[in-house]
Amino acid sequence: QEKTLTISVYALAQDEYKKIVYTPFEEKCGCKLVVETGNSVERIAKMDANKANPVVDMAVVSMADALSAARAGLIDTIDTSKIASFNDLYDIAKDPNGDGMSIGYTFYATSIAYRSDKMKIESWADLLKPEYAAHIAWPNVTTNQGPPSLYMLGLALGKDTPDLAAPIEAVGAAKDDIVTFYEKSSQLVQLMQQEEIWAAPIGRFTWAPFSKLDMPIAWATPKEGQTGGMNVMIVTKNSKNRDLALEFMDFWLSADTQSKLAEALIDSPANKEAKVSEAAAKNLTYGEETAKSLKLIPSATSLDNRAGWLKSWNEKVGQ
Amino acid sequence: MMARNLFIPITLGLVITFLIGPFLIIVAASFSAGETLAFPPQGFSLRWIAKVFTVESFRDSFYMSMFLAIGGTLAALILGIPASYALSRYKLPGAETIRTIVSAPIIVPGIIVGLSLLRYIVVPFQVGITLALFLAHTALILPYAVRVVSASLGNLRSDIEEAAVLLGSSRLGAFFRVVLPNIRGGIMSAFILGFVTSFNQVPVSLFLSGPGVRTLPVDMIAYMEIVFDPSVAALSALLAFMSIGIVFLAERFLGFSRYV
Amino acid sequence: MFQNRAEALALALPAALFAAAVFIAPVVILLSDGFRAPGGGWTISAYTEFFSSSLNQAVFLRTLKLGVLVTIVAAVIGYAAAFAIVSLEPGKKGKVTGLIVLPLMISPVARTYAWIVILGRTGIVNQAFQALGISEAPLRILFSETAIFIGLLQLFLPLMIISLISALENMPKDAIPAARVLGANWFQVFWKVILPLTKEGVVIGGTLVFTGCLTAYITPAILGGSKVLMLETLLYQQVTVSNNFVAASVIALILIVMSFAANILLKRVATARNKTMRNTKGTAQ
Amino acid sequence: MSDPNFLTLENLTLAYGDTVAVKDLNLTIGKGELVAFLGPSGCGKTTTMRAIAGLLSPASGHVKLDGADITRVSANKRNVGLMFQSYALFPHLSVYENVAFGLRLKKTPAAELDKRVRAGITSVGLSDYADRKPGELSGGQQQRVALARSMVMEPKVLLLDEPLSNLDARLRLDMRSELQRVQKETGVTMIFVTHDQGEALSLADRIVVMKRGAIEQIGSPEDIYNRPTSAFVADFVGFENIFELSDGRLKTPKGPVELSGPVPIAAGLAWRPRMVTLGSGPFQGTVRGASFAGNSREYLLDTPLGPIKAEVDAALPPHELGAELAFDLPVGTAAQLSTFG
Amino acid sequence: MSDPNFLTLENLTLAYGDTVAVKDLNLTIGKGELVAFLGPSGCGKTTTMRAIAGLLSPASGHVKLDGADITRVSANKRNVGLMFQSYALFPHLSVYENVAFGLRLKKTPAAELDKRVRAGITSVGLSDYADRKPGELSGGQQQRVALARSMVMEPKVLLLDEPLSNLDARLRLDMRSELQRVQKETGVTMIFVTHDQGEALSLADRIVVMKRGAIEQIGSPEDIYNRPTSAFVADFVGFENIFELSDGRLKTPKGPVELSGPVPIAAGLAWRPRMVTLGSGPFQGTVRGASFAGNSREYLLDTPLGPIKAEVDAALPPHELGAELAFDLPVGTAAQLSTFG
Ligand SMILES: Nc1ncnc2c1ncn2[C@@H]1O[C@H](COP(=O)(O)OP(=O)(O)OP(=O)(O)O)[C@@H](O)[C@H]1O
Ligand SMILES: Nc1ncnc2c1ncn2[C@@H]1O[C@H](COP(=O)(O)OP(=O)(O)OP(=O)(O)O)[C@@H](O)[C@H]1O
Ligand SMILES: NCCCCNCCCN
Ligand SMILES: [Mg+2]
Ligand SMILES: [Mg+2]
Repeated sequence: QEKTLTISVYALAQDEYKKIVYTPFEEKCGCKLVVETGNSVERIAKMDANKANPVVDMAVVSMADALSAARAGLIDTIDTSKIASFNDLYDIAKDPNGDGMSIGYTFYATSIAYRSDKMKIESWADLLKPEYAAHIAWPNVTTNQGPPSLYMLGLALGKDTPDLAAPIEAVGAAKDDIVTFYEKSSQLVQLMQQEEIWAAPIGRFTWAPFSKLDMPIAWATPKEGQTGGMNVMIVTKNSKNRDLALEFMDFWLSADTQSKLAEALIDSPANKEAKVSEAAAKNLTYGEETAKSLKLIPSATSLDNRAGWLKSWNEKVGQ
Repeated sequence: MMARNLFIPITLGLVITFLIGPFLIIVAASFSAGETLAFPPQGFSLRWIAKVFTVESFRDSFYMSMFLAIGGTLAALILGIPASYALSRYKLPGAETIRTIVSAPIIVPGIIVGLSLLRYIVVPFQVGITLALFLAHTALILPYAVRVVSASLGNLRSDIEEAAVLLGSSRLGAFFRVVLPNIRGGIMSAFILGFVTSFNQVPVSLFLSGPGVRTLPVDMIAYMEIVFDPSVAALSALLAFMSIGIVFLAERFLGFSRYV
Repeated sequence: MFQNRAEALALALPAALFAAAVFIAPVVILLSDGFRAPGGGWTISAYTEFFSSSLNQAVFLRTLKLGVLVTIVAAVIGYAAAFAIVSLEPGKKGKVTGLIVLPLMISPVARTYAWIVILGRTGIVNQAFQALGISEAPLRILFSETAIFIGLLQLFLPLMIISLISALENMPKDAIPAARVLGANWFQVFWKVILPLTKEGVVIGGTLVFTGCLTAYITPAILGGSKVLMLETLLYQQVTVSNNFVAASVIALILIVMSFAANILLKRVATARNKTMRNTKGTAQ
Repeated sequence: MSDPNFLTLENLTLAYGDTVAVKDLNLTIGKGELVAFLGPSGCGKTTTMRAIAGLLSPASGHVKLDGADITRVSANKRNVGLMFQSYALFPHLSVYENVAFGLRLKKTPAAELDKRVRAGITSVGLSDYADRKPGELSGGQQQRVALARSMVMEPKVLLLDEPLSNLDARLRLDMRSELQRVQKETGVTMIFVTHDQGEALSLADRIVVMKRGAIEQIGSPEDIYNRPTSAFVADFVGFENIFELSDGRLKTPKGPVELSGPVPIAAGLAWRPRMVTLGSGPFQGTVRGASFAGNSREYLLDTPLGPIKAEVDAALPPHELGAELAFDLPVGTAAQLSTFG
Repeated sequence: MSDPNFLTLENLTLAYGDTVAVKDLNLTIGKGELVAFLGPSGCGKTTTMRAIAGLLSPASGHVKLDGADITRVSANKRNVGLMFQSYALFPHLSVYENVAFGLRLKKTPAAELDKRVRAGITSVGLSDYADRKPGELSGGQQQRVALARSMVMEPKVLLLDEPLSNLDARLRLDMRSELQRVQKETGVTMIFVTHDQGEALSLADRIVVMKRGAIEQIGSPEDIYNRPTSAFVADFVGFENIFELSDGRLKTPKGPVELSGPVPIAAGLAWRPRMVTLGSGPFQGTVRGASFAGNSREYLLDTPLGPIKAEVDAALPPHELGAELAFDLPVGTAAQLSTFG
């Protein structure tokens, strides 16, 4: 009987993944790959429901969600000896949560896309200037870009407590001016094109469509730096296909696969050896230096404060 | 009564403009050359339409959604029409309770439906995701089937059924020959409501998706999470045209406007 | 002819049992979580706690307000539209119904994006307003309660119209003329004859619209710019951010109770005329 | 009438929920008989027909047809036709299809079906309206569609609930002959409800008079019209002058009154206005009212017996209001009532 | 009749889509008049009433009431009452509420409303049924609710579309007097459709006979019944023997026939069966059919003039089928028709 590996991934770019990762892997291992997609929360909820009898063998989630899964006892330590390219990964990708239960496979920078003809962005705090605030979109706290952006704003305001109280307060004060608190980054291109907004904090992976607009849009390098995020791979506890899952991770993390994913502008490589063309590099978050410079919120901080951020956000901004 | 001559076109004009306006924007965008939705559209191109057909995952999820929408609606009608008939024609003890039970699914937030079915049906009974989706969608459509059909049965005089029976028809035959033709409008409405409810259902399907099983709206939302290019508009437009086609076919098939 | 109780049950029970088994049972189990006391036993503390927060109170009221507003407006427009459609000749009726249905098939996300185009600062509406001299500077219609209202109305109006069409269709032919001749103006005809005779339709349509508004997520999120919190948003946050299914079930039950109450209220309103009439007569006797 | 017990209703009690509409009714109708149901509005005529047709299951009692107990036989298997008082036309079907409905169910061959449907439609004068929907017809036209629909079926028993009430006198005569023709040709047993005395008289073999859910009198048209046996029937068929008898004398509001000649043993006596002898007789009355009714003139007299209605030929010279007239209530012609009240 | 032009229909043309139902109709009715519409099924009676009530806007022409052109006034503001042929009761309302409907709209004070509604319900004999829904009533009971509902409104014009067709003769008489009472008390102008000649005769001040969407004759009941001016009306009101005149002679299927006595200048002559002299006269006929109709006997004769219907008193000895009888068509009593065809 043919072996089957069930993976759980983000719903993005599945056609490309299929071409670059899934099909080649199936050919290589002589097994069948079943793919489940969805956002990380609902996929983890399902893993939790199926805890006793896991359906999914391996999943990719955000750093913080990996930690949350680990705390819930849903995942296992990863045997890195089975991953040939482990040592070629950037250091921050090797064990992002420090518990040996996840490996980063891609990361991204988050900064500000803005109309260079309308404004000048030197600091994250510039976005809230009265003359700009009426022309910006800010990520909702529930999105992936929300907390990192607030964190950077906190740095800019010089009040970077883990509860993000000061930046939330500041955003709340400008809430009537701010055009929208976006939920889906996809809408930003639309708003930018309609001149509804001039600037918004975005993840680098959504940069490409902005660059195609017939407008002078720039990627800011604020003095506080850029933030970002990392997606990681995890292995389900009690998975019956652990070895196959590790084999699959090895394949995905290989320089070859990572290069191809980068060329297709899907994932920035976490593998140092991945070769990336100039053109692709321009649209992605690329290079060890960049990786090291990103100011990421530690998973534990984010997990422990998530509910609190939401509460103060709702009070200051949602009212 | 004179006012009526103006009342009808004016009302319909305004309502249709309001309802269809956004759709026109979407159609325009589908054929535009630009990267975003815009009105008036920037240039003309079929590339977004073409792109829809190259996205492979849309195809599988489209089939799944069609199966759920059509299968679920038919199943709900098969369960719902007899129930509404019983509720409006017979003096049934506990009629209100039955009505409440079959109507309940519309008032529960989808996300809760999805979660509870996942936890208490799919996991404990090891029900396949496709079957679970089918059951969930049937349950979600059931209220439309029962209530909308009841609404049109309620006003339909019942002596025509008696007449049909006296002319030699069986009770069932009378139902098909004289009740059904006169409530075709209601059944069409129920079908339409059921179909679109199922076809656009996101929150329930979110939790009831599984390895290899996805519905189209979930897929589309995932696709739009990060990029919104007019291909999604194009897909929407295509789906809308398809739905018109389905309504048209259903009407042909059920012959509803011939009768009402 | 319709006296056989067994026959009636045989017709009605399959649907009822189906809904009870695959739907009501699991949902009730999930919702019961909201009443579980931490140490075992039952409590409603989760609910009292929810309503003790002024934020939650405000969100509750806002959700209620928007739901009620959209439902009422949809009912008013819906009746007019359904009435007009039913008066059309058979051929046209089908086509117009098709047009009414069309927007239902557009992905909710795509549809809200279309509203962004229409309502934006450089959108069609603002252009028209400025051209007509109604406003000087572009109005900020987007990302406000108004935008949510417009979006929800467009989203759910077809449900109302379609529910009403089927109810209006088989109304006794001469009921409206009879009321007219007895001196009823169109408002009274509507209130005293059309409404009671189509109450099934307006109850189902109203419940659909109201419930739809309560549980809409994408439209308020995008068109409201997340500045306007709704109960469903809180529910989503509990599930997707906080992973707190108990809190989520509390909000869910509140939403369900609101929908249910709306359903009952709608039935009341639709039958109110008869009730008060009977009472008046009772006292006059 | 080959089978005198063709249709038998035995102790039939019919109810709508708690409302008893017909109570303990017994009736036997022979094959090929033409029976009229007569009775005041709400007395249970329609209800009885519905029970015969099988649309209403009796609270108790039996319906027997052609030798078989059909009480529990479902309506579609009884071969009983019913024309509804409310017509009950199928709104979605044309006149043609309404009439063809039953024949199609019987799988009548196409050619014969078309022939019979067209004949049916033509016989009720609607050949120009075959393609109309019921909603596009006048009241009388709808009634005729309902009539044609029930007639083309040629059932064992045909029940007609006020089949001609919305038709003008002229058309009604035509339809009457049409009914008679069909009855003669097919030998169908027919029960009809009518409020038109002429119709009952000229069509019916027997008349059943009902009162509050029970049968009051059964008899030939002449029996019913000339020899009512109860005050109720007498009143119903137009005997305006009805008196109770006690000790051979008329009970009147002003005390007992002696009649001339031998008085029969009966509970009461009744005279139609035209049976009152005006101009001569032992009694005196004052003209209080007069009305002209085509052939005749009717007078309302104030008399020691109470108000009396008398009718005379219109050709005779009219009497003034206030005139004093002699009159008689001839015992010989009076209807003798065996029950009073 | 204070205002002889109280209600005026001017060149009224009425259509349902492309079907013209009433064409170029002119009619003037005085205040307080009681007018009957008579005509065959489908001739446009209901349609005309709907136009007067404002439920159908005329394709052309005008409706004027009490001095004002109300052609464009909406139905609810006309103060015209209409009792529908189909009753059109509100199925969701009780009998009481059906009757109270219009008064409530007029904001009638509660006590008065209750008084009038109860009086209305009682006057149609339904006081025991006030709380029933229409679906729980017999056909005649429903018709009476409809009648009461239109009467309690006391409108300027009351249109009754076959108000009594489903009632028995007895009740019909009561309702007739009820209508007369209301008419007398309120002076309402009333138009009613009936197929009962007695009703038209006894109630109407004037009768309007319609034929295919046009008025054929207007006149007093006696005019219409005794002096029809067209073959159509003559036929409609029961003149069974109708002949065209040409050159002073009757046109018959078997050639022209000379009459005895001076012949008036007219397009035709008509005799009711009872106007035919039987037993003597210049003509000979053979009895082909005979029927008994209560008071009278009707004979169908085969004659050189074609078939002739004659009616004689039932008291006279009957003639056998096949008997040869002499008869006359007296010119003096014949109705003179000014138009024929
Ligand atoms: N809704 C309609 N659409 C088309 N034709 C109609 C409609 N209603 C009535 N008609 C036609 O108009 C003509 C006049 O109809 P109307 O109802 O006025 O007749 P009527 O004199 O009242 O007859 P009846 O005595 O049978 O009630 C009829 O030939 C009828 O078929
Ligand atoms: N569905 C019902 N529910 C309750 N009572 C009813 C129902 N139908 C009829 N009745 C009552 O039963 C009695 C008999 O009704 P039925 O219809 O048989 O009268 P009918 O003799 O046909 O009268 P009509 O001449 O007025 O048509 C009436 O008093 C009526 O009110
Ligand atoms: N003259 C206009 C007729 C329209 C009737 N509309 C009834 C619906 C009320 N909302
Ligand atoms: Mg009846
Ligand atoms: Mg009519």
